[in-house]
Amino acid sequence: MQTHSAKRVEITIEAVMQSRLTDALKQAGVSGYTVLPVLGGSGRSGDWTRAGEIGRASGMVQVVCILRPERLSVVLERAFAVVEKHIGLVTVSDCDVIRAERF
Amino acid sequence: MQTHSAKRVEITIEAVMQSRLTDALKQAGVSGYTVLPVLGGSGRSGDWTRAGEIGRASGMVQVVCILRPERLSVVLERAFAVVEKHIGLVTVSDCDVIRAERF
Amino acid sequence: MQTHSAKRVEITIEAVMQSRLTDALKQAGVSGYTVLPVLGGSGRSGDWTRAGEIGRASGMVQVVCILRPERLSVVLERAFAVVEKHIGLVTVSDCDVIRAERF
Amino acid sequence: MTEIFALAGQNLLSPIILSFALGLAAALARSDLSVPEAAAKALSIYLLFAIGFKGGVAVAAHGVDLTLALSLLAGFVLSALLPLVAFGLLRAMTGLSALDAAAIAAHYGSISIVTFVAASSVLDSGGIGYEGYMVAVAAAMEAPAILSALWLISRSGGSDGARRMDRDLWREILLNGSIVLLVGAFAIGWATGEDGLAEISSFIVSPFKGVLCLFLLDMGLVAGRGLRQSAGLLQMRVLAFGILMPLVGCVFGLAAGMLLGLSTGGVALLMVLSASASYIAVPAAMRVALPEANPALSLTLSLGVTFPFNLTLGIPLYVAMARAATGG
Amino acid sequence: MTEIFALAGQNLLSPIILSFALGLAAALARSDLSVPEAAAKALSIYLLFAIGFKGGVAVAAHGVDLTLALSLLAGFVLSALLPLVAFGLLRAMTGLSALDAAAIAAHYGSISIVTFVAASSVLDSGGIGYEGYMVAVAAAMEAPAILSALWLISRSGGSDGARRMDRDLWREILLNGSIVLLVGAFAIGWATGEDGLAEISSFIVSPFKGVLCLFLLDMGLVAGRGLRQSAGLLQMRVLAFGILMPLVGCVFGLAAGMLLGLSTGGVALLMVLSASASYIAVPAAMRVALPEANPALSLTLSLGVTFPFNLTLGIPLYVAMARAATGG
Amino acid sequence: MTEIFALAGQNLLSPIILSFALGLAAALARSDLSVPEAAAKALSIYLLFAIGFKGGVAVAAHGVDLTLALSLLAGFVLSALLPLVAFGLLRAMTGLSALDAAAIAAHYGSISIVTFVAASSVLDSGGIGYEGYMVAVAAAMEAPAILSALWLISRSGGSDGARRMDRDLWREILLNGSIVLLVGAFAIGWATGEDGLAEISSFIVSPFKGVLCLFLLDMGLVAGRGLRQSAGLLQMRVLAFGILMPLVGCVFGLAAGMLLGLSTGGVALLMVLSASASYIAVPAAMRVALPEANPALSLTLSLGVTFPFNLTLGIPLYVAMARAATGG
Ligand SMILES: Nc1ncnc2c1ncn2[C@@H]1O[C@H](COP(=O)(O)O)[C@@H](O)[C@H]1O
Ligand SMILES: Nc1ncnc2c1ncn2[C@@H]1O[C@H](COP(=O)(O)O)[C@@H](O)[C@H]1O
Ligand SMILES: Nc1ncnc2c1ncn2[C@@H]1O[C@H](COP(=O)(O)O)[C@@H](O)[C@H]1O
Ligand code: NA
Ligand code: NA
Ligand code: NA
Repeated sequence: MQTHSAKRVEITIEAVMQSRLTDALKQAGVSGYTVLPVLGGSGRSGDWTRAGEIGRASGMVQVVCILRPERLSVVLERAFAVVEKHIGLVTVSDCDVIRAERF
Repeated sequence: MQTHSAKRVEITIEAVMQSRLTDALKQAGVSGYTVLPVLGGSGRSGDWTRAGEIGRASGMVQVVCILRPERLSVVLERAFAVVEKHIGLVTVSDCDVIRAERF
Repeated sequence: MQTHSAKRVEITIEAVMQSRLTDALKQAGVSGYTVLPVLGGSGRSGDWTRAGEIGRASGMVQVVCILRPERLSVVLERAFAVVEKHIGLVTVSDCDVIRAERF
Repeated sequence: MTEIFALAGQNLLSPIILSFALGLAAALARSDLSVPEAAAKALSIYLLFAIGFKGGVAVAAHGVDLTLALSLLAGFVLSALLPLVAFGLLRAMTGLSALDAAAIAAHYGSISIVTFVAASSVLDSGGIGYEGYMVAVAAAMEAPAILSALWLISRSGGSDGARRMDRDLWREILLNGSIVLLVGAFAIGWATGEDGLAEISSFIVSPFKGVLCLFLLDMGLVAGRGLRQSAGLLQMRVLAFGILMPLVGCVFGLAAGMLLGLSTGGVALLMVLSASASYIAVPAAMRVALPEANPALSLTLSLGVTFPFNLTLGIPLYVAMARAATGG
Repeated sequence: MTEIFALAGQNLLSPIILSFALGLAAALARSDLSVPEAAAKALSIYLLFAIGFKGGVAVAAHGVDLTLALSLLAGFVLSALLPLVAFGLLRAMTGLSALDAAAIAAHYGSISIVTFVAASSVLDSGGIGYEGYMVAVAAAMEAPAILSALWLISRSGGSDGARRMDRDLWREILLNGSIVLLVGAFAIGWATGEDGLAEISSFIVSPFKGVLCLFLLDMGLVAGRGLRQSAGLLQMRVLAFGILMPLVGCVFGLAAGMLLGLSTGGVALLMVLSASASYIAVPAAMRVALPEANPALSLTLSLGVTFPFNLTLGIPLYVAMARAATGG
Repeated sequence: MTEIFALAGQNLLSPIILSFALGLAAALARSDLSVPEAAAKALSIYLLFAIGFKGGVAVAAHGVDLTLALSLLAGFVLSALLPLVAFGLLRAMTGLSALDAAAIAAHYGSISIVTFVAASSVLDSGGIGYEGYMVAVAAAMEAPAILSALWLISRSGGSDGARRMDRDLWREILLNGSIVLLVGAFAIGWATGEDGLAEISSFIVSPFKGVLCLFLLDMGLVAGRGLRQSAGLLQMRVLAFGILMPLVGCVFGLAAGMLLGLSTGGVALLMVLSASASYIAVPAAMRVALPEANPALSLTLSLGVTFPFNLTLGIPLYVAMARAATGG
C-alpha cells in the first residue's frame, strides 16, 4: 500500500483554549484535526483529574493534527502563539499516511 | 531495557464502522488493538463534536494497533478496504515495544 | 520554530493500576504525564469495552509521558516493574518538542 | 383556524418547547452550554423506556384487536412508501444527487420518537384520547424507510444496493439500540400491565415531562450547532423541502388513519409519525450503507428544520386536521 | 413448593427482572444497545446512596442492639469463611488452577448489593419484615473475602500473599468507593433519621424501583456481553459451580441467621448475601493482587451465571426456605 | 447567639451538608469514590434549570417592581466592587502577586449558585420568605467581577487588560453555559408561570433536595481532592483570607439589602451571594485571561475553604444577622 510521509502534531492544551487553538490551526491552513479527551495528568502545575468536575477550567484536551511536512513550521508558529502563555505541551513526530490527497 | 521495533497504526474512523474495522484487523491477524474515544474534530466534511449527541452517526473513534513490521502491509490492505469509502484517517509510525513476544 | 528531540512513552494499562504506575513515573523523575481514557480493546485476554461498566476492574487507560532521551531507560525500568505482571502495553517513539526547558 | 392558532400558541408557551428554543438560541449565539454525551444518551434511554413501557401498559389495559395489526401494517407501508415520495420531491425541487436525495428520503420515511412524545403530551393536555399501541406503530416505522432508500439507490444505478446491504447491516438496522429498547420496554409494559406501572410510575410517569424539557434543551443545542455549522450548505430549496415534506407526509398519515378508523388522537399521531423525520436510527444506517452521502445535509434538515417545524406549528396543525377529519 | 413457584413466577414478571432479561437478550442478540459508562456509574451511585441511607434511617428508628453487633460479626465471618468453601468446591469440581480458583472464591465470599436490593424489594412486596441494619451487614461482607483469598494463595504456595498485600491495596479494599458510599450514606441516614428521609424521600424512595429497572437493564447488557465473549471459556463444571455455590452459600446464611435469631426477612437477606457474588469491589482488588488470574472467568461466572440465577430462582427459594425455617 | 448555634447545629445535621462532608472525608482519606464528570455536569444542569425555573415562576406570581430592577443593579455593583475589596485585603494580608490576587479577587466578587441554593433551602425549612427574583440577582453577579479583576491587572501595570479582553472572551463570559441556562430557565419559568411549574414540578421540585445531596457529595470529593493536592500551596494567611473575605463580603450584602428594603430572606440571600465565591464561570474565564495565575490557588480557596465555611457556619450566621437587622 502506497504511503506518504507526514507530520503528526499533538497538542495537549487546556480545554478553555480549545476553540482558540483550532481557529489558529484553521488559519494556518490545516486540512483537519482530531480532538481527544484527556482524563487527567500531572505536570509542574500539579496533578489533576476530570472526575466530578463541572467547570471547564481544570481540564485538558489533546488536539492531533496530521499535516504535510512543508506546512509544519507555519502551523507550529500559529499554534505556539496560542499555547505560549498557557499550560500545555506540543510534540511533533513523523508518520506515514495513506490517501495523501486528503491533506 | 530490551525493546523491539514495531509499527503503530492509528486509524480514526466513524464510530458506526468500528466493529467492521476491528473484525478486519482480527482477520488480518493482529494480536490486539485499543480503541480511544474522540471528542470532536474537523475535516473536509466540516466540524463536529460529540457533545449532546445521542445517535452514533456523527462520532468517530481512534483505533490504535501495534504490530510487527512484517504484518504492516496486510493489515493496511484490510483496514483500507473498510475505511476506503468512509470518512477517516490512517497513519503509520515507528515505535519500539517491550515484551515483543506479545505481538 | 526551535524543537528538541524527546521520547514519547505510551503505556496502556489496567485502570486499577493507574496510580501505581504514575507513582512509579514520578519516582523515576518524569516532569509530567497525561492520562487518556480508553473505550475498549482486544488482546490475548479477549475483547472488552467500557460501555455500561460500573466497576473499575475491566477498563484500561493510556498514560503518555514525554521525556528527555537520557531519562528513557530509568523510566522504562520503573514502569515495567509495575506493568510486568499485568495486562498492558508499553511503546516508545521519537518526537520533537517545543519548550524543552519544561522537561 | 383560530383553533390551530390557539393550540399553537398554547403549545409554544409550554416549558417543553421553550426548552428547545433555549437550546437553539444558546447554540446559535455560540454559548458553550452543552449537555454531556453520556447524559444525553441517558436521557434518551429513559425516554424510550418510559414511552415503550407506557404504550405496553395501554395495550395490556385495552386488549389487542385487528386494528392493532392493521395499524402496524399501515405503519410499515407508510415508512416504506414515504421515501419514494420524498425522493421524487427532492429530485424535482432541488439539485441534489440521487445519493444525497435517497439518504434524506430515508430520514423522512422513518420517524422521530420525540416529536411523537411531544404530540402525545399535547393530546394529553387537550384531553384527546389515542390508541396506546401507537408506540408500537412508531417502532414499526423506524426501519422500513432504510430499505426503500437502498432500493432507490440500486434502481437509480450507480452502485448496487444489494452489496451495500450486508448481513451486519441487517442486524444493525433491526437490532438498533433505540428500536430494541422501545420494543422491549413495550413488551415489559404489556407483560406487567397496570401492576408493573404502579411499581415504577413515580419514575416513568411523574417526572417524565421535566426530563423531556432537558432532553429538548439538548436537542435544541444539537440542532442549533448543526444549523450554524452547515449554514452555507443548505440552499433555499432544500430548506423548503424540510417544511413541505412534513405537510405532504401528514396527508398520507391522515388517509391511513381514516382508513384504519383510528380515534382522533390516533389519527393525529399517525400524521405526526408520517410528518416527522428520524435523527437516530436512520443516520447511523446511512453512514454505513451510503457513506458517500453528506451526513450534515440530512441531519441538519431533519433536526434543524423539520423537527422544530413539527414541534411548534406542525403538531397543532395535525391535531386540528385530525379533529376536523374525524369530527373528534 | 407451590409457594416457591408462585413467588418465583410473580418475581419473574416484575419489571425489574424483565429489564434484566431485556438487557441480556439484547446483548446476546448483538444489538448495539448500551448504557454509557458514566450513566451506569451514576445509577450505581444513586442506588448505593439510597440503599445505605434507608438502612441508616431504619436503624435510627429501631435502635441499636446486641443482635446488630453480632450480625455484623456473623457477616464478617461468613465472608471470610465462604471463600474457603468455594475454593474447596472449585478445586474438587473443576480443573482450575489455584490462582483462578482463589480469585473466583473471593467473589463468592463477598456480596452483590443489587441482589440484596432485589431481595429486599421482593420482601417488601410480600410484606415480610427485616432488620434495617442488614445493609450494614452487607457492607461488612464486602471485603473480608478478599483477605481469605489472598491467604489461600499464600498457603497454596506459588507466591507469597504478604507481598501481594501492600499498603495501597489495603486502602483500596477498605476505602473502595462503593463501600465508602454505602457506609457513608448509612451513617447519614442514621444521623438524620426520619426527618432526613422526609426531606429526600421523593428522590431516594419513590423513583427507586424505576431506577433499579434501568440499572438491571445495564447489568443484563454487561452480563450478556460477558457471556457472549467468554462462551468458549466456561466449561460445564465451572458453570455448574456458579449455580451450586449459591445453594451451598445460602445454607451457611440460613444457619447464621437462625443462630442470630433474625426475623424471617433478615434470615432471607443473610441467605441472599451469602449466596450472591461480588462484581464490583472484589474484581478490582483481584486485578491488583492476583493479576495472573483470568478476570473474564470470575466476572462472567458471578455476573452471567450466579447473578441471574439468584435474581430469578434463588431469591424466591431463599425466602421460602427462610419462611419454613423461621415459621414466618 | 444561641439562635445561630441552634440553626448551625440543625443545618449541620441536614443530609445535604452531611453528603458534602462524606465526599470531603472520602477524598481526604484517598478513597477512589468518584462521580463521573458527565454525571456531575448533568447534576449541575438539573440544578441550574430547576433553580432558574422556580425563580422565574416566583416572579411571574408576584410581579415585577422597581425593587427588582434596583436589586439587579445592586448585584451588579456588588459583584464589580467586591473584587476591589478582596484584592486590597489579599495584597495587605498575603504575599501573593498582583496577578494571583486579582484572579482570586474575581472569584470572590462572583457567586456560588450552590451556596445560594443551600441557603434558600435553609430559609425554606425555617419558613423565612424571600424574593423569587433573587435568582436573577445571582445571575447578574456572575460576570461583573471578572471585568473588575481585569481592570485591576491593567491598572497594576504588568500587562494590558485590554489585550487580554478579546471579543471571544467577552462572548465566553456573557454566554457562559451556566449563566445562559440559569437565565434561560428563569425566562421559561417566568413565561410559563404556575401552569408550567405544575407540569414539571415532580421533576424540578420534589426530588430537588435529593439531587442536591448527590451534587454536594461530588463537590465534597472535588474540594477534598483539591485540598489534598494543594496542601503545601496554601499559606495560613491565604487560608485566613478564605474565611475573612465572606465575613467582609456579607456586610456589603447586608448594607445593600437593607438599602433596597428587601425581606429578611432576601437580605440573607444577598449576603450569601456577596459572601460566596465562584468555582465555575470565573475559573474558566481566568484561565483564558490570566493564564499566568495559579488556578489551584483560587479554586482550592473558593471550593475548599470558603464554600464549606459558608455551607456550615456562614449561612446560619448570615440568616441570623439578616433577622436581627430586619427584625424578621
Ligand atoms: N512530560 C509530560 N508528558 C506528558 N504530558 C505532560 C508532561 N508534562 C505536562 N504534561 C501535561 O500537561 C499538563 C500541564 O503541564 P504543566 O504545565 O507542566 O503543569 C499536565 O497536567 C499533563 O497533562
Ligand atoms: N489532517 C487531519 N489531522 C487530524 N485529523 C483529521 C485530519 N483530517 C481529518 N481528520 C479527522 O477525520 C475526520 C473526518 O475528516 P474528513 O473526512 O476530512 O471530513 C475529521 O472530523 C477529523 O476528526
Ligand atoms: N497489538 C496491540 N495493539 C494495540 N493495543 C493492544 C495490542 N495488544 C493488546 N492491546 C491492548 O492491551 C489490552 C490487553 O491486551 P492483552 O494483555 O493482550 O489481553 C487489550 O485489550 C488492548 O486494549
Ligand atoms: Na416520517
Ligand atoms: Na456471598
Ligand atoms: Na461573592
